Parts: sequence; structure tokens; C-alpha cells
Amino acid sequence: MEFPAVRALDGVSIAFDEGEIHGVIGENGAGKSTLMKILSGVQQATSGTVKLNGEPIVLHGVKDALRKGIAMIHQELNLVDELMVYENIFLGRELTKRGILDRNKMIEETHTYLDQVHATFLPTAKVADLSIAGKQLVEIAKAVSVNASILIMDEPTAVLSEPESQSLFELILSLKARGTTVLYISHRLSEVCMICDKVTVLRDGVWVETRTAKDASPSDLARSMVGRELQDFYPPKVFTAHGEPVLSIQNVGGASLSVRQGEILGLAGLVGSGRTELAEALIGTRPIGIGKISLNGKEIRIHSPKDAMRRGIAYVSEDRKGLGLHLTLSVVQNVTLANLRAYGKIVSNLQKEKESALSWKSELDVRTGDMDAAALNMSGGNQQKVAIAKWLETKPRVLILDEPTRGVDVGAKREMYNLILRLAGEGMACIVISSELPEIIGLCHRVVVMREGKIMGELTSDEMTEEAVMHLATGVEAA
Amino acid sequence: QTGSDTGGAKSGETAGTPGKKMKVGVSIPAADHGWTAGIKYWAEQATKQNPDIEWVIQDAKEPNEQINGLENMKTQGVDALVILCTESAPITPIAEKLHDAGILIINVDRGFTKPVADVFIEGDNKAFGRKSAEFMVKKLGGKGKIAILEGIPSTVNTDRVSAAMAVFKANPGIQVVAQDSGMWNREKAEKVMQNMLVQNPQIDAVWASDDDMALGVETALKAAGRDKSIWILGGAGMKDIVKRVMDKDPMFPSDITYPPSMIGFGIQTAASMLRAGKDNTKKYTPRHVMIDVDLITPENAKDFYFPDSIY
Amino acid sequence: MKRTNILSEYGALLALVLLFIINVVTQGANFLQVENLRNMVSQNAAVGVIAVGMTLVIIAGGIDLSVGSLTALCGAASILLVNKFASSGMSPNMAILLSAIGAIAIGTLAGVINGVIISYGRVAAFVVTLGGLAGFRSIALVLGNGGEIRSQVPSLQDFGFGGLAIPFVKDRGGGPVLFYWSAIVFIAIALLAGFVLNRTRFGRYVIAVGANPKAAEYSAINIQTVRVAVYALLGGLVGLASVLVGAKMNSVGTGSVGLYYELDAIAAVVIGGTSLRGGKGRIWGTVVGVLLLTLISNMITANHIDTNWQGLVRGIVILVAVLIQRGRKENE
Amino acid sequence: MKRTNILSEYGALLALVLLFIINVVTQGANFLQVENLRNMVSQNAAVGVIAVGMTLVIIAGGIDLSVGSLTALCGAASILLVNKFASSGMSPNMAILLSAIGAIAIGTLAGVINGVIISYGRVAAFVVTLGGLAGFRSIALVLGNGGEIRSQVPSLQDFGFGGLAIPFVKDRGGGPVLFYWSAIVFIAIALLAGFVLNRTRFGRYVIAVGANPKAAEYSAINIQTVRVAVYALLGGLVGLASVLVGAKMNSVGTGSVGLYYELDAIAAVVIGGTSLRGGKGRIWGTVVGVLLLTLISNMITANHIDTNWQGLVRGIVILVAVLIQRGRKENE
Ligand SMILES: Nc1ncnc2c1ncn2[C@@H]1O[C@H](COP(=O)(O)OP(=O)(O)OP(=O)(O)O)[C@@H](O)[C@H]1O
Ligand SMILES: Nc1ncnc2c1ncn2[C@@H]1O[C@H](COP(=O)(O)OP(=O)(O)OP(=O)(O)O)[C@@H](O)[C@H]1O
Ligand SMILES: [Mg+2]
Ligand SMILES: [Mg+2]
Repeated sequence: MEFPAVRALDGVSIAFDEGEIHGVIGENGAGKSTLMKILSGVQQATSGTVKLNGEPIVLHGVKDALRKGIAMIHQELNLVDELMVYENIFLGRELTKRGILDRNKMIEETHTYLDQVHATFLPTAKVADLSIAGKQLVEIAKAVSVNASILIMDEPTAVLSEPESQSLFELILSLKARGTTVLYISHRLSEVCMICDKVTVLRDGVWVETRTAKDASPSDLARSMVGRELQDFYPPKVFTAHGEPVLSIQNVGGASLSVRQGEILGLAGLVGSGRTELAEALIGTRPIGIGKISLNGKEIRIHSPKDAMRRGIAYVSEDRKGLGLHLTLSVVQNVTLANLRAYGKIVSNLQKEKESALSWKSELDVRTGDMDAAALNMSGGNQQKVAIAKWLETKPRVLILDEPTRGVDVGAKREMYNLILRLAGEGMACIVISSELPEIIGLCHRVVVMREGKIMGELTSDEMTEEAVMHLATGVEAA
Repeated sequence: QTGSDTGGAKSGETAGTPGKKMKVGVSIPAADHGWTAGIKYWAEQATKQNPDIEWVIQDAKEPNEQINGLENMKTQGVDALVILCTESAPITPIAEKLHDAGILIINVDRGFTKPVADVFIEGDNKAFGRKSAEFMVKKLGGKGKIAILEGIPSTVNTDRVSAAMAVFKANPGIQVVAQDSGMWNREKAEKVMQNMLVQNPQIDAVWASDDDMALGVETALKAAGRDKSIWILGGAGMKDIVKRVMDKDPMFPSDITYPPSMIGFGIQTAASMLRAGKDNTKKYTPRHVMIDVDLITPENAKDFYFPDSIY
Repeated sequence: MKRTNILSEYGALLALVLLFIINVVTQGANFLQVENLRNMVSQNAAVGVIAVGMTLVIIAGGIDLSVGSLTALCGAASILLVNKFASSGMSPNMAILLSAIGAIAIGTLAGVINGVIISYGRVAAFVVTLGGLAGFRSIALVLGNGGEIRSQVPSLQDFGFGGLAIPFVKDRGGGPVLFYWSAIVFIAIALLAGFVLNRTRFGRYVIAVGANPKAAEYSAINIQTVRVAVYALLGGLVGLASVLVGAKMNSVGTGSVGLYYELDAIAAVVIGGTSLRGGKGRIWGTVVGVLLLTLISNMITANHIDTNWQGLVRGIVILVAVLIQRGRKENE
Repeated sequence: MKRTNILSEYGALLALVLLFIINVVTQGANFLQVENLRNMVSQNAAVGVIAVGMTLVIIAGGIDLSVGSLTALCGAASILLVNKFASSGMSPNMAILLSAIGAIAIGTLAGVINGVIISYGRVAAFVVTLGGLAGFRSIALVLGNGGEIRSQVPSLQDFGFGGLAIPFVKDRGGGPVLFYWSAIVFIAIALLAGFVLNRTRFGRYVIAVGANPKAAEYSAINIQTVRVAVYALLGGLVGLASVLVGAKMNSVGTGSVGLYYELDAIAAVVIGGTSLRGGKGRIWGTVVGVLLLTLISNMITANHIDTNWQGLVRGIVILVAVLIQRGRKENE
């Protein structure tokens, strides 16, 4: 598979056996999504063949692939926000009675699908009102509802928190029992080891190895992904927190918390627990109601992200595609957009822009050929890196990262953790919203756990265990 | 039920009964160029002079809008209507219905396709085309190169142009070297003329069929420095042009009248007929009045010059 | 961040009611005449039929500026056809029926052409249909060589002003007040379109394609086909509308008929609360929009507003009508 | 899935060249006269200036249908002003200058009003400016009482037809061929706008707001201000354009000036390869678009194309011009 300037896949040959769960891993930009897009008929391979049950097949578009029993959950959400959950799930295969849409039957069936993924919202909820994770659950339910013989999942758990992920695994196993073949892409290597039968590793579009997952450890996989030894994953914690709270909030939507200079504060919680909403209140895109926000002890009012930025508060959204980036703008333009003033009050210094963009490229190891190409050509993980670079550009005093390592490969994750630590070391206050518990525990100095918009409790670094966090997040003793 | 009650009170039959103020609707095309603007101006002038009557003036960009306006005027309970059609045939059916409903109909300029008007004050676009063309041929001594500017594609334009072309065809000495539409618009005419000038080294006269366009043409000629060698024949008697004719400007040897003031005559007719009771006056009011189009010459120009008109 | 409240849902209706009340106050009995109310519904029936089709096109993420010119083209064709058929000794009604079918067919064809160029040619709908705006009108002018085309079938006009008598009501002339066929067609089409949009699979696809083409494509919807279909549908409705116009005028002025219909139709759609961004909209809103526009003209006539000022009044009322519905972020 | 090839980048230019060649072939020497080429640039200078502003508005994700009517309004105002100033004993040139400033100010104000209602009132640009289309024209008509407003300052027209003499060239009259001020203004504005769009911070914001308003807001951009700014800018340019028109005509027909400018301007922008979806576009493309439109009219006049057929020719050429650029997915 080739794109202008990029050879995304190069002579990859893999065999997927019926009824197996086959993991596909690789660094950002390795070509996983591209491969899957080919298998699901979204893109056509420039060379090579696809065989189904030994028969060479040509896939003319998605419709054709679906007819041949191949369904895919894309890495990026592809839902119709304007429609309801059930309407999305049945989009393209609506049930009708005498040509008229059979609303009740579709809603009824949707209930069962939503239960399978343990979603708490109604079939008649408007997709636009769901959180990113909620939407992901819809995507999964939709893919399952097709009951395809081959189901491709491109980083389905990236935006899910523990319980959702767990229920997804149960679901996958039950599918396997039904004889469904599942191709599973993830950057969470532990998951891969846990549920996959086989794992295939790609690197820079080249097939590296295919092995049984049982006898593999995350670090083994990590090694063959990046092609070198990775010493322990989470960098050692150095406690750099000091001084008075930089930012502190009092009952914003019922939540109060504060973060100090050089502190890395974790914000844990389940899907829809209100973490993003809280963050958005901090940058003025959501009303803070009766709440108070104070910076360095002085109460401040923030009406817009612009206010927030002026005050040194930066927020990296979890919604990379919708809010984080301008996909049609070039990488350079994305990196400098939030901080453009620094490149000239009126006339912008393109050269200077390019230079700093390049420096971020190397700092965060962004994998892309052309910095002037549109961001939408980058792989998911690399897009994430650009989104973060864009805000580091503004040299914030408080950096709020919402699902920062979503879709980022292990190597890059480590670099990102190191970076966050270093920034904290330099006195920046960081709030890390993450649904990936190991990340919270491995990285944060302190974690605040939320449920239904309220703060359920707070754990110091040595109190942090997955059980403890889950207990607070769910309110039930972890069995 | 309400309908018929109020209807009775205002219906055409009781028109002219003393004390009761009469209502007349005036329906005209929207002012999208000088001449139609003139129509509006004269309509306002004439209505102002008859304050004893309640006037409703409504303009329309296209026939459907005009039909709607007429229907509305009916429900407003007008006793008479003065209509200048956006297009003749499309307005005829509604006019017929309104006439049947007992409303006095005065048709101005563009005639209905059926004799449904009580009085038809006709402007003769074919004559406009013919007479202007004849003058041009005469002035050129039967031979010369001319450019033709048409107006907005419409019945009026077609009538004028085809009538003129017939005359030019009949005179082999006359050579039409350029022909295009200036949309009865000064600016557009200026551009078109500009192109015609570079494309035709030799042009003796321009048949502009409308005074707005005539002025645009003049601008183009001046700009190209060819205003000495080419003369223009516009049409409709815009005050500026009439003045130029009066002042013996070589560029404007003549003009053709097509006075927008004719709407005023229509309005006046409606007013006086209603006052005296339309059913009585119908007896001696001519059903068809033809407004001749005259050739304006330096001699007679002053009779057609109205400095305070907007057109 | 979304704020959908009653106003944004029913703002258009509210505006209509307000304007209605204003008219009742200013015009009184005159306005409430059954005949006048009848006119409200029928006067813009043609534009209404077109606006309904336009709603689907806009929901599907498109737009069509060629409808006005296409009305003239289809209208011209239908009159030429009806004359031809009648002169070939066909019964008038038969001739009218066939000419109507002809007009609709031509409209549909034109719509398909628009749709194909837009979806397969991947050209912005705005330009393609801008081309149509110029092109279709031109063809109409050629057919009528710049002038008007008159029907030689008198009964065509009877159809244009025919309808169902409204019981217990007489007009000034003492005759019955007819609920015109045009109004009936308008209402029928609106109901049908509403059903298609909300109750059928096609309607669902129209929304999906307009809201998120990629998602629609990944859901195995053939977005090209859907796009072509909506334009074809609109084209057909334009053909139908042209018949209504032609019948009312018993002729077609090829240079003038349908002028500005595109703007009126689109205005009605947007006033009705359909977002030009595509992906959402309502037919009933469009109907309200059409009625609102008609009501404005009626009000202008009734209150002797000077013709120079009329544009301002029209503009302001339209603006107010949509401002009432403000607050829907997606309009940003 | 993006496919940006030479055609999609320079298709418009190619179309222009092709049409140019066609004209050279059909018209020969006539066409290549310096005077004629001069006309190509100057004839649509006013529309050109507007189209340049329109490009920014469209890139920012908006659209403005009110420019034509606004031209009439600003033009009317400028003539009234110039007469007033002159009659108050001011030097003609001074009067012209001040009236020009007045027109630009009025245009800007109108643009601000559009922009504020659109961005703060959260109403679709299409409707708001549709209101303007009706409203501004109406105000102009009121100013000119439906008719024409004539300038009492002869030197105004001297300015309209003044310019820089093109060396070594004489026209048929033997006089010098002037490169009109209007053309010079057009070119200057285009260059300026190109610079603003590609090199300035504001330009970048315009693109960002058009490409993804929400992401722009999250990137600490004040999208409201940017939106208002582009409409204000366009308004000001419309004011400037109206001065060019008024000077050339030495008068302003309040009912006729500026008719269909909005369509011409938007057509030019889209022909130039700017996507109506917003977020990307090019000024030079718009300039090419304007020249293309001018070339079409020139060709039509030159080849004696019947008035009735002109629309078809125009439509087809426009369509071909954009079809050449097909293949850019975002047009879907
Ligand atoms: N439409 C496109 N045009 C150009 N290059 C592309 C396009 N899509 C993908 N690429 C390039 O192909 C390579 C593989 O991309 P792909 O999305 O398959 O990576 P990935 O393995 O899915 O990475 P990630 O784990 O971050 O999702 C990347 O270098 C990417 O930049
Ligand atoms: N079970 C759920 N699944 C998806 N969306 C939900 C769920 N429950 C609530 N929501 C929606 O999400 C909003 C809060 O989600 P928010 O994104 O703020 O929480 P979060 O902790 O950031 O979770 P996420 O992991 O989705 O970001 C609620 O206002 C509601 O609209
Ligand atoms: Mg991927
Ligand atoms: Mg979140």
C-alpha cells in the first residue's frame, strides 16, 4: 500500500485462522490501520492479494467487504452525531416493515447490543450527547450487531476505562466461541497478551513476526515492536511538587481539587464520570456554575480557552479529531496555531514556525514524512503527539492532558512520560486524565478519583493500587 | 362568512357611492432599470394627485409575484386595478378573474392576450423598434455599419428588436457588425460596447433600444476616444437624452419616446372613471387607447422634456 | 455544548403566528376572509413544492440554485407539449396530463444531470447548479425565443384556477371560494416528503449522507446514489411546480417565470430551521417558511408599504424569524 | 485519501489559458489588442475587488449574498456625498476622496452588522445576508427614490476613466491607452489579500476558523472576532468597489447597479478553486476566476452569440472550468 511519499505497507503476508483472536501491534505509523483498511475494503492495496478461505478475493468497497462477512471498528470514530444510538447501529441495514422503518424492533434489538457492551445510555440517546468513550461503545455495539465472520478492531480500548475494557474482552471471547475471527489492534500490550491467541508485529510497514501470545510478555512484544530493548516502562518518580497550589478549584460541578507546581495529578474515573467536563469547565467551554477557580491564590474567571491560555492553562482534548487538531492544516500550522502570536504580532514568521515544529518533531519523535502535509495523513498516535506539542508550545503553567497517550505506542509513551516528568521538574503543574490505570499509577504523584462528576476521594502515590482506584471509581469493592 | 360581508361593503357594485373612500391598486414591474423606475415615479406622482382615493402600489419582479399581489389587492377590496404586466400572457388569466369579480381593470403598455381590460392604454414596442430603425436607416443614408444592444430577454425586448431587425434586413446597405444584450443596464451596456469597439474598427451608429444603455454606450465611446465618429439612438425619452437632443448634441441626433408617464394616464383614467361611477363612464370611455411612439427631434424635444422627473 | 430548546424547535412556527396576529390586528376582517387565507396557502404553492424538495437536497448536504431557471424550462416544455398534444386531436385533459408528465420527466432528467456532476464529478453543488441557473434559463429562452409561450388549451387555465369548493363560503362575486389544486398538491407533497424523510430507509440515508458522508460510506451506504437521488427528486418536483405555474398563467414567460425561486425556496428551508450544513432538517418547518414568506408579501400589500421600503421590511422579518431560532450552535 | 494533483491546483488557470487561446483563434488580432487585454482586467474590477473579499469570507466558512445590494447602497451614498461635499465648495478631488472614504465606512459598517448577527446571533450566513440582499437594496432605492442618482462632479468620471498610460500604445482614436485606476486597485487589493491570507496571523486564523471552528476555539482563537472581521473586510471592499462603479458611470442606478454581483463573485471564488466548505482557498485563483468570467462575456460579444443562448454558453464554460479541477475529495 502506498500513499504519495509514503510506503505504508511493504510485502506483508499474514494468515488469520478461523475463530482465532489475532493481535496486530506495531509502532505508530507501522501500518496497522492501513492494513486493516485494506482488509475491510476501505482502501485498495496497490499490490498483493487477499484470500478468504483460500479463495483470492477483491474487495470493492465497504459494502462488498460486509457482504463477505468482514466488519471493522475504525480507530477514529465514524458515527452520525445527528442520529440516535439505535439509528447509528442499524445505519445501512435498517429493519423495515412494508418499507417503513420498524423503529420499535430496532430499539429493542439495540438494547441487547448495548447490554453486551455494558453501556448505560439509551438506544434513543443522541450520539452527539455521548462522551468519546460512549461513542466508542456504540461503534463496538454496531460492529458486533453485524455478526460478521471476521471482525477487525482498531484500538477499541484506547478511550475505554477498565470496566468497559473488561466487558469488551468478555464480548470478544464469546464471539470467538461463536467462531468469529477477531483481528485486534492495540497499544496496550498487556491486553494483547491476555486475550489474543496469536500476535503479529509490524514495523515501518514490514512484517516482523507472528507468534503465539500465551508465552509472550508485554516487554517481549515491546522489544520486537521497537526493535530494541526497552528498560522498565514507567520512569522512576521524582517528587518535584512544591510550594502553594498553582491552580485550585472549589466545587466546580461539585468537584474541588488543587494542583501544585511540579505536581503530576492524576484524574481517574469511569467513562462519563465527568473528568472531561471538569477540564472543559477549567478552560471556559463549559459553565462552572457556582464554582470558583483560583490561580496562585487569586480567584479568576475564565470565559474561553483564550482566557485560559493567557493565564497559562492549557488543555489537550481527548477528542483529537474534533477539538484537538485541524486535520486539514499542515503539521507545522497545527503545532504553532495556539501560540501564533509568538511568531509575529501581525506578520507570521514561517521560517521560525517551521523550525520550532521540527524541534517538537524530534522532541516527541513524531513520525511523518512531510511537516507541511495535512495532519490527517498521519497515523493516530502521531496525531496525538502533534496535539500535545501544540499546547507545550504555549509554555503553560498548568497542563491538562485528557487521555494523553490514547493510541500512542509503547516507545512514544515512554518518551511522553519522560517529557511530562521533565516538565513537572521544571515547575509545570500537570493534570493527567486517564482511563488507563497503570498509567495513572505509574506516572502520577497523586490521584483524584471521580464518579458522576463528584470527587470520590484522593490517593497518594503509595496508596495507589488498581483496586483502590477502582473501588473509589465504581463505589463497589473490587472482587 | 366574514369574506362575503366585508366583500359586500366594498364590492365594485357599490363603487362611487358618496362618502365611502374608494380603493385602487396599481401593479407594476419592479424598478430594475431606469424605465421601470420612471414607471414607479409617475405612478406615485399620479396617485398623489388623487388623494380622495386610497391607492395601493405593488411592484413585482416576476409574474407569479405580480399575480399574488393582484390576488391580495382583491381581498383588500379594491374597486379598480391599474396593471402594467411583467409579462402579458401570464397575467391575463388572473386579470380575467378579477374582471369577472367586478373590478375595473385598466391595462397599461403591455396588453393582455384576451380583451379582459375595461381600458387598454397600449404602448407599442413593435412601433418603437420599427420607427427607431427607420430613423437610423434614413440618417445613415441607407448604408453603414451599426451595433445593436438588446435588453433583458423578454417579450418587450423581442418585440422591439425583431421589429427593428426587420427594417435593417430590408436595407442591404445596413450592416449589423455587432449585436449583444446590454440588459437595459448602463453598466452592462458600457462593458459590451467596450468589447464591440475593440472588435470593430468601423462602427457608424449604435442602436441601443433604451436610454440607460445609450448612456452606457456613450461612456464607452468617450473612453475609447471614438465619440466623434459614432452616434447613438437610444429610446424611451429619458430626460438627459431628450436634453442632449434639444441641445443638438451630434451624438444624440434623436430619441424615441416610450414615456413611462403612461402609467399616470392609466391611473388618472381609473380615478375619474370611479368618481363618476365606472358603469356610467364605461359607455363613453374608449376601450383601447394607443400611445404613439414619437421621434424626438431638436425641434420638438422641449415638449418631451420633464426636468424634475427621475427618468 | 448543544442547546436545543423549544424556541430553536418551534421558533419558525412562533414567528408565523406572531406575523399572523400582527396581520389580524392591522387588517382585521379583510385578512380573515376565507378567500385571503386560501390565498396564503396557494399563492406560493409552486415555490412550496420546490422548497420541500430543496429541503431534502439541503439535508443531504447539497444545494440547488438552478430550480428557478429549471421551472422556466420545464414550464416552457409543458406548454409546448400541451399545445402539441391538443393540436394532435387529443382530449384537453389527456393533453394536460401527458404534458405534466413530460415536464416532470424533464425536471427529473435535469436533476439527475446536476446530481451526477456533483456526486461523481465531485464539483461543489453551488457551482454546478449555478451553471444550471444560467443554462436552463437559456434553453427556456431559446424554446420561447426570448418571449412568452402561450397555451392554446383554455382548460389548462381552468385547472390552474380550479379546485375544491370550500363549503359555506362565497366570494365577493357571490361565487364559491375554491381551494385550489395547487394548494392541495403542495400539501400532499409536503406530507409525502415528511413521511419519506422520517419513516423510510431512504430518508435515513439522506440524513446520514448529509451529516457524515464518511460514516455513511463505512456503513455501506452508497452515498453517490443517495446524492443523485435527492437532486433527481427535486428536479421532478420542480417539473411539477412548473405545471402549477403554467396552469395558473395559461402560459410561460421564459425570461421571467421562476426568477428568484431559488432564493425564496432556500430562504423558506432555512427559516424552517433546516441547517445549511446538512444532516438535519424538517419538512414542516419548510412549509412554515413558505407560509411566512407569503404572509410577508400579503402584509406588505395590505399596509401600503412603499415599494422602495418593501425589501427592507422583507429582509428584517426574515431575519427576525431566524433570530428567534438562534441558539442552535450548529449554525455557527 | 487526498489527491492533490497539478490539475486540481492549477485547473482554473488552465481553463483560463484554454479560453484565451480559443479567443485568439476565433478573434485573432482584434483580441490581442493591448486595449482589449486592458479591458479584460478592468471590466470586472469592481466584482473582482468584491470577489477577493468574498474569498476570505468563504475560507472562514461563511458566505455573503448581500454584496450586490450593498454595492448599490454604498454607491448611492458615495454619489450623494460627493455632490454634497462639492456643493459645499470643497475641491472636487477632495470631495471624491472623502465620499470614497464614506462609502467604504458604510460598507464596513454593513459588514460588521452582517458579521455580528452571524457570529453572535448564531444565524446561518446564507439567511442573514439574504436579508441584506433585500434590505440594502431597499435602502438604496429609498435614497435614490427608486431611480438613478447622478453625480454633479464631472471629474468623478475623469477618475473613472483615468489611469496610467501604457507606453508605446495608441488606441484607434490615436490617444494613449490608459491602464485604468480600477484595474490597478483590483490588482493591488488582490496582492494585499494574498499577503494577509498566507503570511499574517489573521490569515491563519481565518483558515483555522473555516476548517474547524470548534478546534479553532479550543486553540485559543476568538472565532467570533475573526468571523466579524472577515465580513467587515468584505463590506469595506464592497464600498471601495461601489466607488469604482460610480466613478465609471458618474452615477448610480439604485435599482440596477450591483445586480447579480453576489453570484458573479461567488462563482469567481469557486472557479478559482476555493472550497465552499471553508478552510482552504487561494486569492490568485479568485483573480483567475474573475478574468475567466470577463473572458466569457468578451467571447460572447465577439462571436455574436444570440442573447438567448448566452446563458447556456456561460453555464457550460463555468462548469468545464471547475470540472477540470475535479478530483478534490473535499468537494464531496
Ligand atoms: N491518506 C494517507 N496519505 C498519506 N499517508 C498516509 C495516509 N494514511 C496513512 N498514511 C501513512 O501511512 C503510515 C501508516 O499509517 P497507519 O495509520 O496505518 O499507522 P498505524 O499503524 O495505524 O499507526 P497508529 O498506531 O498510530 O494508528 C503512516 O506513516 C501514515 O503517515
Ligand atoms: N456510560 C456512559 N457512556 C458514554 N457517555 C456517557 C456515559 N455516562 C455519561 N456520559 C456522557 O459523558 C458526559 C461526561 O463524560 P466526560 O467525558 O466528561 O467524562 P469522562 O470522565 O471524561 O469520561 P470519558 O472517558 O468519556 O472522557 C456526561 O455528561 C454524559 O453526557
Ligand atoms: Mg492506526
Ligand atoms: Mg474524557
